[in-house]
Parts: sequence; C-alpha cells; structure tokens
Amino acid sequence: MNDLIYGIELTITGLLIGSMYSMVALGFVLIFKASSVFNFAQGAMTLFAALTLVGLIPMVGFWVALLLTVGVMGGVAVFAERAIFRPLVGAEPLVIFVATLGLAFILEGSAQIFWGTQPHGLKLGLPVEPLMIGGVFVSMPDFISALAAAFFVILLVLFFHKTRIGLGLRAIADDHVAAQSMGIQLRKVWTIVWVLAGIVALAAGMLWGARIGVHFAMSLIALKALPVLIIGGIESIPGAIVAGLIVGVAEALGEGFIGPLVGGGVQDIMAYLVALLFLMFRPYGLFGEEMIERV
Amino acid sequence: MLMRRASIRFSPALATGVLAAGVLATASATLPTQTSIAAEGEIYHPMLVTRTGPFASAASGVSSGQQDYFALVNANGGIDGVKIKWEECEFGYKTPRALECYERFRGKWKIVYPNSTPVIFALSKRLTEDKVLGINLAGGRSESTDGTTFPYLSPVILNFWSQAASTIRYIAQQEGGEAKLKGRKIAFVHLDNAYGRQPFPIFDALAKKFGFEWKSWPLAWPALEQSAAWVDIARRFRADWAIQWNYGQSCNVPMTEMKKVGFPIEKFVGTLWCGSEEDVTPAGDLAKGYVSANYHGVGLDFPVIQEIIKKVHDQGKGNIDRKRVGTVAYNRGVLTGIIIVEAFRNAIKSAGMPLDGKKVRDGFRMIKLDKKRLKELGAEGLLPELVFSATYHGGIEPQLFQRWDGKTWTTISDWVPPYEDVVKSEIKRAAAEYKKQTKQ
Amino acid sequence: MRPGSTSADEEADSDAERSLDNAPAGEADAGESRDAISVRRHSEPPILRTEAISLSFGGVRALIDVGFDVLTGEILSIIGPNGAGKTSMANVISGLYRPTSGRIFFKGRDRTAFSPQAVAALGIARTFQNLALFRGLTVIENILVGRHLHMRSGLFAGGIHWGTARREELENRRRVEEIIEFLNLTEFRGRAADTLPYGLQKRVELGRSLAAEPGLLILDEPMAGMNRQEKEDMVRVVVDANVDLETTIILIEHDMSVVMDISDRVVVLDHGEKIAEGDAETVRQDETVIGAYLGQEA
Amino acid sequence: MALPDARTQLPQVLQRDMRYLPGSLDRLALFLLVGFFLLVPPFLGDYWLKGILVPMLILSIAALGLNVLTGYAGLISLGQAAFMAIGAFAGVIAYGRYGIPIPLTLLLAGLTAALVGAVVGTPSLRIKGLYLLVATLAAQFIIVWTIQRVPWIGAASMVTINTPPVFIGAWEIDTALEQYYFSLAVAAVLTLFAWNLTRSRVGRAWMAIRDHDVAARVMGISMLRYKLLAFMVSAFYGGIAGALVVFAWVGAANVQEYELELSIQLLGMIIIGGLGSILGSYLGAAFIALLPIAISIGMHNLYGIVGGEIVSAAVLANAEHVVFGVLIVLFLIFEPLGLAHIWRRFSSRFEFRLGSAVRT
Repeated sequence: MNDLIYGIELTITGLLIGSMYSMVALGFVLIFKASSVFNFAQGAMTLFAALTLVGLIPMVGFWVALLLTVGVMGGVAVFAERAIFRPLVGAEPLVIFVATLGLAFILEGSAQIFWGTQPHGLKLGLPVEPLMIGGVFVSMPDFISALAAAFFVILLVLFFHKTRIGLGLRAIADDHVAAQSMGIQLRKVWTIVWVLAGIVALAAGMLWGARIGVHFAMSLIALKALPVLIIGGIESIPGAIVAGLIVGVAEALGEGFIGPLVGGGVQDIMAYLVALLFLMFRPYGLFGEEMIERV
Repeated sequence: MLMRRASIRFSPALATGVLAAGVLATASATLPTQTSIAAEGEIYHPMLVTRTGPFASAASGVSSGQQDYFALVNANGGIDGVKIKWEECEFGYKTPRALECYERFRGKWKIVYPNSTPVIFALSKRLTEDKVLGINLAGGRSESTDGTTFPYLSPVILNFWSQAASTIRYIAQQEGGEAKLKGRKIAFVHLDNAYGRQPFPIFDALAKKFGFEWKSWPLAWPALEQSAAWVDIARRFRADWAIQWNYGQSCNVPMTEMKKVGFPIEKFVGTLWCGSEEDVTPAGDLAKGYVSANYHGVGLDFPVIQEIIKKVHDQGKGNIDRKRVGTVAYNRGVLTGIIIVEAFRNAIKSAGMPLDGKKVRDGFRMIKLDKKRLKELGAEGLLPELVFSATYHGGIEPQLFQRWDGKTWTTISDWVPPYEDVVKSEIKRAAAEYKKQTKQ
Repeated sequence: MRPGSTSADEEADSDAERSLDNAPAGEADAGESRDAISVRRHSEPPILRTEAISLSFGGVRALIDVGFDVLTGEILSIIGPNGAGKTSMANVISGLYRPTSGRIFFKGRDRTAFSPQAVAALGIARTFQNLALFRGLTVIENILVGRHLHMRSGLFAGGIHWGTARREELENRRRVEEIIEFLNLTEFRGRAADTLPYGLQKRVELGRSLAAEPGLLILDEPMAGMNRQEKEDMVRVVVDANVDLETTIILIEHDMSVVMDISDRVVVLDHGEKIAEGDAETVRQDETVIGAYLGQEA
Repeated sequence: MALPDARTQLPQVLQRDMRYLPGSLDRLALFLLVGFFLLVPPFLGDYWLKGILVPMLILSIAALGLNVLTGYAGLISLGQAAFMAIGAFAGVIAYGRYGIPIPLTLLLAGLTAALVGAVVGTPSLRIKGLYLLVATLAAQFIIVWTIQRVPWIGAASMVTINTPPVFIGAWEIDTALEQYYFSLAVAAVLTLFAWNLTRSRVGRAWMAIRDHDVAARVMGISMLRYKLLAFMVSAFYGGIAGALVVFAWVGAANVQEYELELSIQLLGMIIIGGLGSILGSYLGAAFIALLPIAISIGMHNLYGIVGGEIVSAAVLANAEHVVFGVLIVLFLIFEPLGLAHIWRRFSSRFEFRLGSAVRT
C-alpha cells in the first residue's frame, strides 16, 4: 500500500478520533469560560455518568436510563456548584482547582461504591464493519461517533447563540461585572454551566464507553483533553473543536510516520509536542485571547 | 488572576467540623492499630489488597479468592488444626501506600503477595532484609526464578519470559510447527513500559531461531486509544498474528480496533494479564473468539471450587459476590491461596508454630504440587504441577490457552511449555545484571 | 510632611511648604531655591531626548511623531486630555512598549530598543497610573524591591545569608528606612501593602521608585483619585525629591493647578500628537492648548 | 536626606526586621518542632520512620521546591514529579553505575533536574496561569516518556533500577533511623536555604514578579533570569527529593512512581498547606500524604468495632476516597489560604494577647 493512501487513512482516523477528544475538552471549556475554574473532576464526572448509565440500563432500559442519568448528573452538578464552588467564590483559581481534585475523589469513590468495581460494556448497536471508500478505509463506528459528537456540538452552539440562557452565559464569559450589572444572575448561570458540563460528561462517557467500555480508567480519558486545551485555548469552544481534530490527526500521522523512526509509541507525546509548538507561536491557543495588561 | 485574594467568612461551625474530622482521623491513626490480634495457634496473615482505583476490578477477585480458600481451610479445621486469620491493607495499586502498609504490618508478614509488579520491586530490598518471601504470580521480577540470587522473591508460576516464549509456541502450534513460522509477521502491541517490553529479548531470540519477523507497537499508559497502531498493523504491516501485552483496562481496546480495521480476531493472542472476564466484558460481542493465555484452569469444575461454594458461600461466609466465583481472577486467588497454604503447611510441619517469614519461605521451597497432591487438594487441572527448591523459585511452567465465547472462557489447549533454553539464558543474564547493579 | 530634624532638611521643607501654601503665586519662591539646579540644567545636554516617537496598536495610532527633551534636574509635565497618549509615552520611555518608529536617547546614547529592566538599569524609574504595588509584600519589602538594582546578592548569597549578603541586606534596609522617614510612612512600615488606604499606597509606590535612586523619575498621575490633603502631601514629596534628591522628573498629571505650580516646562499631547511645549505660562496661553484641553476641561 | 538621629536606633530595628520569626510563640513552636524531629524519632518504631516520617520529609522537600515556584514566583507547574524522576534516575546512575559519593550524587541529581527545569521554564516567559499549568503538564509527560525510552537510562527494560548499599564515606545508611536522619539533614539544609532565599533579594524579586510583573520589570528585575531561576530551584528540590526516594526510602528508581498523579498531589500539598509558606509545604505534604493513611486506619478501626457484616471491604476502601475528597473540600472552604495560615492567625492572636505590640 502506498504511503499516500495510508496517510489519508490515518488522517481520517485521526479526524474521527479527534472529534471525540473535542467532546471531552468541551466539558473543561464550558466551566472555565463561565467561571474560570479548571475542573479537574471532569474525568471523574465522565466516569460517574457512564457508570450510572450502564448501571441503570439493565433495570429500566436504555432510554429511561439515559433520562435518569441526565437527572443524576444534573443533581451532581448542582451539588458540586452549591456545596463546593459557591462557598469558594472569590478564592484563587488554584484553590478551586484543588477543590475539583477533592470532587474527583468524591465522585470516583462514590461511583465505585454505588456501581461496584466491575467493568461493563456499553454497546449502542452501531455497525462495526469497516467502510471502504475508493480503496480508502474508514472506520464505521468512529464515523458514527464523530457524527454524534458533531451533532452534540451543534446543539451546544445553538444553545449558546439562540437561547436566552446561552446568551447570558456568553455575556458572563466576556465580562463578569458587566454581565452582572445587566441583571444576569451569575450563580444561576454557574449552576446551569455545571449541569451542562455534567451532560457533556455523559455524552463523552457514552461515546467513549461504546469504544473502550465503561470502567474506572475512563476518568483518565480526561488527560486526552489537556493538549487539546493548550492548542485551542482554555476558553474557546471553536478552539476545543478544531484543536481536538488537530490532536487526533497529529497523533495518527505521528504514530504512522514518525513512530517507526523512533520505535513507535509517540502517539501521546505527539499531542504534547504539537501543543508545545502552539505555545511557542500562539501562546494563548488558536482562539484564546491574550490578556493585554493595562498599566 | 492567580493571586486573587479570598474573602471567605469564618464559620465556627464549619471550623469545628473540619477540626473534629481531622482530630478523629489522626487520633484513630495513633490508636493501637488493627484491632485483630491473632489468638494462640492462629496464623495471622496480613494481605495487600487493591479494592479501589483502575485495577480494582480484577485485583479484588484475586484477593477474595484467596480469602475464600482460607475460609475453606478454616472451615475444614485449619491446617492441622491451625486456623488462618487474615487482615487486609488497602493500597489501591499505589506503591507508596503499599510501602506504608508493609511497614504497618512489619514483623507480622508471613508471605507478601501484592499482585503488583512495581510494588514487589519496591519491596524487594526490605523483604530480603526482613527475610519475608515476596511472591507475584506470573509477574514481578522475572529473574527471581533464580532462588539463589533472589532468596526472598518468587514469580511462582510463569515469569514474563516463559509467558512470551509459550505464546510463540502456541502460535507455532496453530501454524503447524515451528518451521511454518518462517517469514510470518507478528505484531506485538504492548504497554510502553518495562512490563510491556519484557518479551523483547525472548521474541528477538525466537525470531532469530525460527525466522519470523516481529514488530513492536508501544502504547503509552493508559492506552485507551490505539487506533493508529491498529491501522498500521492491519493496513501497512499486514501482520499474520498479533499479540497483545496490555494491562487492566487497555486489554479490551484492541477488540474494537481490530474489528474496525478488519483484522481477524482468530489471529490475535492476549497475554495472560489480558485474560480475565474483566478484561473482555467491556468489549461485549466484539471479544467473541478472542484467545488469551492463562496459567490456570477456568470455571467452576474443580472439586476445590465446589467445596468452597458449599462450605463457604452456602454458609453465607463468602468474601465476594457469588456471581464472581469461578471467574479467572477468582480462580487465580484460589490457587494462590492453595500455594500459600501449602507453604504454611510445610513450614508448620518442618519448623513448627509460630510461623515467621523465613519459616514460610522455607516451606515455600518445599512445595511439591505433583499430580497426586493436586488431586488431593481437588485442584487437578486448576494449576500446573509445581515443584520448588532453594534454587528454583518457579517461573518456567506451561501456559493454557482459552477462548472467550462472549460469556465464559473455555480452555482450548493443553499445557503449552515455553522454550526453556531461551528463558533460562535470559534469567541468567538478568540475575547477573542485578548482582552488578546492587554490587553484591 | 513632618520634617526631619536637621537644619538642612528644615530649610528645604519650609521652602517646599511655602511654595505650596502660596500657590500659585509662590512658584517664584520655589524657583529661587532651585536656582543652582536651574543654572546647571541649561548648561548640560538633555538627560532624555525623544525623537519623532510613533506608536500604533493594530492600526490605532497612540502616538504620532512625538519628540521632546527632558533637561537635567527639571520637572517636566506631560498633560493632555484622556486618551492623548500620555501613559503610552511613559510606557515607551520605560521600555514597556517598543515604539513603531522614532528614537530615544538617554544621556546622549540611543536606547530605543532597550527592555524595561535595561531601562531601569540606566537609572529610570517610574510609578503607575493604577496602583502597581506588590500586594503580598510589606511596605518595607516593597521599597526594598526598589533597591533591587543596587544589590548584588544572588541565589547562593541569598540562600546562605551570611557575611556579605547579610551586610548588604542590612545596609539597604537602612536606605529603605530613610525613604520611609522621608515619606512619613514609619507608622505603616510593617504593614502589608494592600491593607493601606489608597493615598498611602500611592506614596509607597513613589517610595519604591525613589529607592532605586533614579536619575529620571516618571510619575504617571501620582495624584489621581486623591483628596486635597493627600494631593498637597504628594506635591511636597515630589518637589522634595526633585530638589533634595536632584531627581529629574517627568510628571504626567491631570490636575492643572498642580502642573502649573511645580513644572519647569510642560508638554501637551492631544490625540497622540504634541501640540505645545514650553514653560507653564506659555502653555497656559497657547490657543491650541486651550482649544484642545483647557477648553474641554473648563 | 540624612536622618542621623534615626540612624543610631536603626540597626536594632533592622536586626529585628530580619529575624526569622518575629513572634515568640512562633519561635517556641519552631524550637519544639526541631526538638521533636531531632529527639523523638529514636523512640518511634520503624513504622513511623519508614512508613510515615521519611516519605513525609521527602515529599515535603519536593513540595517546598514547588512552593518556591508557585507560592513565591507565582508560576504554576504540574511537572514536579517529573523532576523527581530525573533526580531519582540521575542519582541511581551516578551512584550505582559510576560510584560518585552520595553527597555529590545528590547535588548532581538536583543539578540535572535544575538544568531540565530551566528548559521547562522557558514557556513561562510568555504565558502564565492555567496555560502555564498545561504547558508544564506537557513537560511531565515528555520527561517520563523520555526516561522510559532512552536505553542508556535503563528504565526501558527494567521495572526498577536498584541501588547498591548506600554509603557516605564509611557510614552505611541502612537502618530506618539512619535513613530518617539522613533525610532530615538534607531536608533541614534545603529548608534553611529556601527560607533564607525567600527572604532575600532573589525571593523579593520572585514575589514582585508574582504580585505585579510589569512593575517588577520596571524596577529592573529580569523576567528571564528570575523566572528560570525559580524553575531551576524548584526542579533542584524535586531532583533531590527524587534521589532521596532512591537512597533513603525505596532503594530503587521506578519511573512509574513519578506519574502525573504525584505532580497533582504535590500541587495539592502546597495549596492546602499554604502558598508562599515554608511551613505550609510541610503541613500540606502531611495532609495529602498522611491523611488517607489515617482515614484508612481510622475507618478500619471503626469497621472493627461496628463489625464486618455491615459493609463490604470494597465499600469501605472506596469510602476512604470519599472522606478524603470531602476533607480536601472542607479545608479549602474553611481556610483557602492554607493550613499555615491557620497557624499564622492563631499565633498572631496569641502575640496580640501577650500585648507585644512592639512589632511595628
């Protein structure tokens, strides 16, 4: 097989995976945008959501379970916002960062208390046979997952641009003080953002769960989002999407073409190397805004 | 942004709560720890366990399997009347916590089985000093098969090199003999760490010997995303066989990936560390037909397991969810329990109670689990024959191969032995290296 | 300001006080006491010369061909309406902004491309329009940071803290105490900077820049947001710094009466361009200035 | 502006300003603490030494280094564990392979880490806050990856690299007590160094950068020099801590112990302990490293009292995580400035009661 076709296949594979990285990164971006909190518990939330879903499916069927899980994640989000982050309003972002670590411990521990330590499969009944388009191989389930991720992202964008709450969110992201003076209730919006992040966690948990199963290591998927955040900028939704794709492609191509030169295993490092390149040339990410200080 | 000042009001109630919690925690830590003290004529046996974190799924089965076997021994009146009292120390597969656990029960250990290769490495120096045997079945330090260089370490069954060699022999058997391996391409998918690289010297030696080609695809932990590697294996390298050397939850990822790139699952063999129910269930139907290695029999069809069900679980004294009895991890625990109890038994017989680490080590070296003894124990077919000595701490044994049918594992092969010469020369080389490193 | 107890200080103080008490008519008095300096500065080359400085941010032109001299020992004020480019000019001089075109000479040498710390090393210090104190540090420590360039001890000396490093620390702390006395901050010397009221914080910031013993000091609206009493205190300190410490000062200020009182010369900026330059009286009478600035304000 | 009358009194005031601890309660506490660390351990069992105190001291050193970087210079890093890894491997290679004496080996381990730290620190010249956090995270991954991949280091094929018996001159450090005093000596030297440093010109330059970098620059403080210096000092401490893991605690270097999780824990330590506080580094290390153990033992005891039938061992083990998480959150809400601040508040209140308002 020639390298061109192989390269195209890897690029497609990378793009499809990349869309799933974007999903995970979105959870971080949402919360950071609205409240400047770097939510390290996003991975634990993903695990919690997915475990809840697969735990409920045998009891009540898929759709009811999905609905219930949305409810549970909403509850978790409201709890986190009320009990942990509201008392910490005004604290340094680093302090809140560590509080999210605490939240991660709580969520991981309780997920395993409620749902046990055993892993589960989550099969959404997607076709798995590969698709060949003109001699180029395309992974069917990845393609469908990517479509689902894209659909979800579009929903989010619509939410931000068309609904009143969404517009309020964007106003807050731009300027907390101004938004408050416009009568937007910060706290209400924060609660909504946490709920949204919980739902993003569930969506990511479903997509990844279908791919790798639902188990404890799922919380580690969040690590995949970190280079995405550097490249896209921590507070940019389009940034997270584009950067997710970039990371996906860089990983695939890096593994395919640079990997053989150094004995393979460069996939994860590629993501960070690309991120460092971006740091050199666009330190605040593709779409992030550099904070110009006035003196 | 970083240095914003906090303005939190002081809440006396909260403060009291926090301080109370802190005081409670520290106070309980300083109390004479661990309430249970072994009665006269009991064996007090502390255990390192992992019931939290990413590795809890299988590891909890191994711990509970041992405990169920101990419970069975106790139900049968103990080892010649001596009962086993075990105590857990949870370390969550984290090395520093395991070190703390080790110190907490120091002087009380009879035999240490962390079920974690990094932990056995971290403990090895202390174990030798304290004269307590550290075992890690089918893992740990591969060269500790050499009981002379490593008097207090043992892989017990199948060190990593035996596993690798036996897996190649299995592939040769499928191909119809070693001669057919010539020109074959084997893809090796493995975690990008020392564990994942253990088979390298064995594969190199065997590739030279039999003329097959092998290539490595290292994956960074946690290796939950492997698509690029599999596209490469199936589309560019076009492997004839693929072997995976993942661990924990990265084991099931290849199932989906293979299906996506159209690599036949019949040509795929997993390490025995990717051969438990927990490793495949997340992949659901995609794992149907997957073959992995194992070092023991699977299922409930062993007298000893039946006896456990009857005398332990049916009495409501089980240490694990009944549904998990008979799983790979559980059976691993039971056979580990058998080996430990044999070591205890030999130690009591030759050196008498109370036991200590050295006595149990000596008892371990006297273990002779031949066909007859295995039958007596009701464990025929559950584990291979094991005969240890002061120089041989186990490690060169045959593997079984098993296939997953979507619900259960079925053993599909006889015991497949490793290529002993290759494994032995690697043990010799590594033991010498260790001596050099520690300037012995 | 509570004067120090020496007779020399007394004299300088009373001069400064008089100049304020009789403002604006007292200007002549202040001028008299600065005669000596005045003579010298006209015979020396300018300490700072800016030539045709332009600065733009993504199409917005903040400064257009601005050039002026600062003479040794004088107080030069830069005035102008909001957005005239006063702070931009200060930022250019202190090296925070690199001018798009134009050149800057300090003591006759081109230093257009210098970084802020290189500029500081030349002996140019400044204060900021918005408070720029080190909030986690005490008053003493803030001012000690001003001594940074006068101290040598690095990593090892600092970590071992013995011998030379200790002596150096003690010596510089002594200098800081002098500034604290000078600025009448003794009462607050151990307090964390961010717990002080606004006016005091401004004074600490001035102290920090004075501690650097600068040849040229840029004060960016040092009296903004102050009440009358605070302003008077500050004016006194500025004049003292100019006279007693022989510091050349560029003063950016909004308050016209203050500017007219103490400035030797005034530069007027409007929309990024220099529209007038000269002594206070000339500028006050300038038609363009009245149109652009005074007219608006009044 | 000569002020002769003040000058006669000044040195005394200045000497007092330069004291390590202004408060008498602080001094008493330090005296007791030092006394405890010096005199009590011989009477504690090996469990306390090897299981609790030695790891705590080592983690405190690493946390202290990170606190210099984050608490004083205001630069966040999630790469401290990687510097520990560098120190561990530099140490085991220098001592084990080349037989360099232990004190020099420690220095070398620190310097190697510091050198890498300087490289890792370069992005800090352009970015800060969470962007820097994520950039150092990249360093964490790349360093650990490199250690696992370069055959010369040895971690590529061996799970751990063991150290030969540890000798300083003719003194073999092999008992728990010796290992403890060895760690204590290193920790004491490094703590004193950091304490001095943070109160010196360099430390003030760092804090100036932290509080207002623009103002710091116009005061003549070089961002390049001081930011990189902060990274180097921080990495140096991490490197020495890593080497101590090998020589005083575990006896082997294993790269898997220095994953991201440890970096996160170290960051958690300094925040819970108190940013910009030497004491806080120690308190935080104790909190994060020891509290889970205390909870575990505490719950185990409780479980022993309540009886085994009610909760399974798995539930209990996971409940420890929940309790730990809740305690982290509660402490942060209660005292966002860190544990050290609780002490500071207590001691200043005490001083106030004493009426020692002499402090100006």
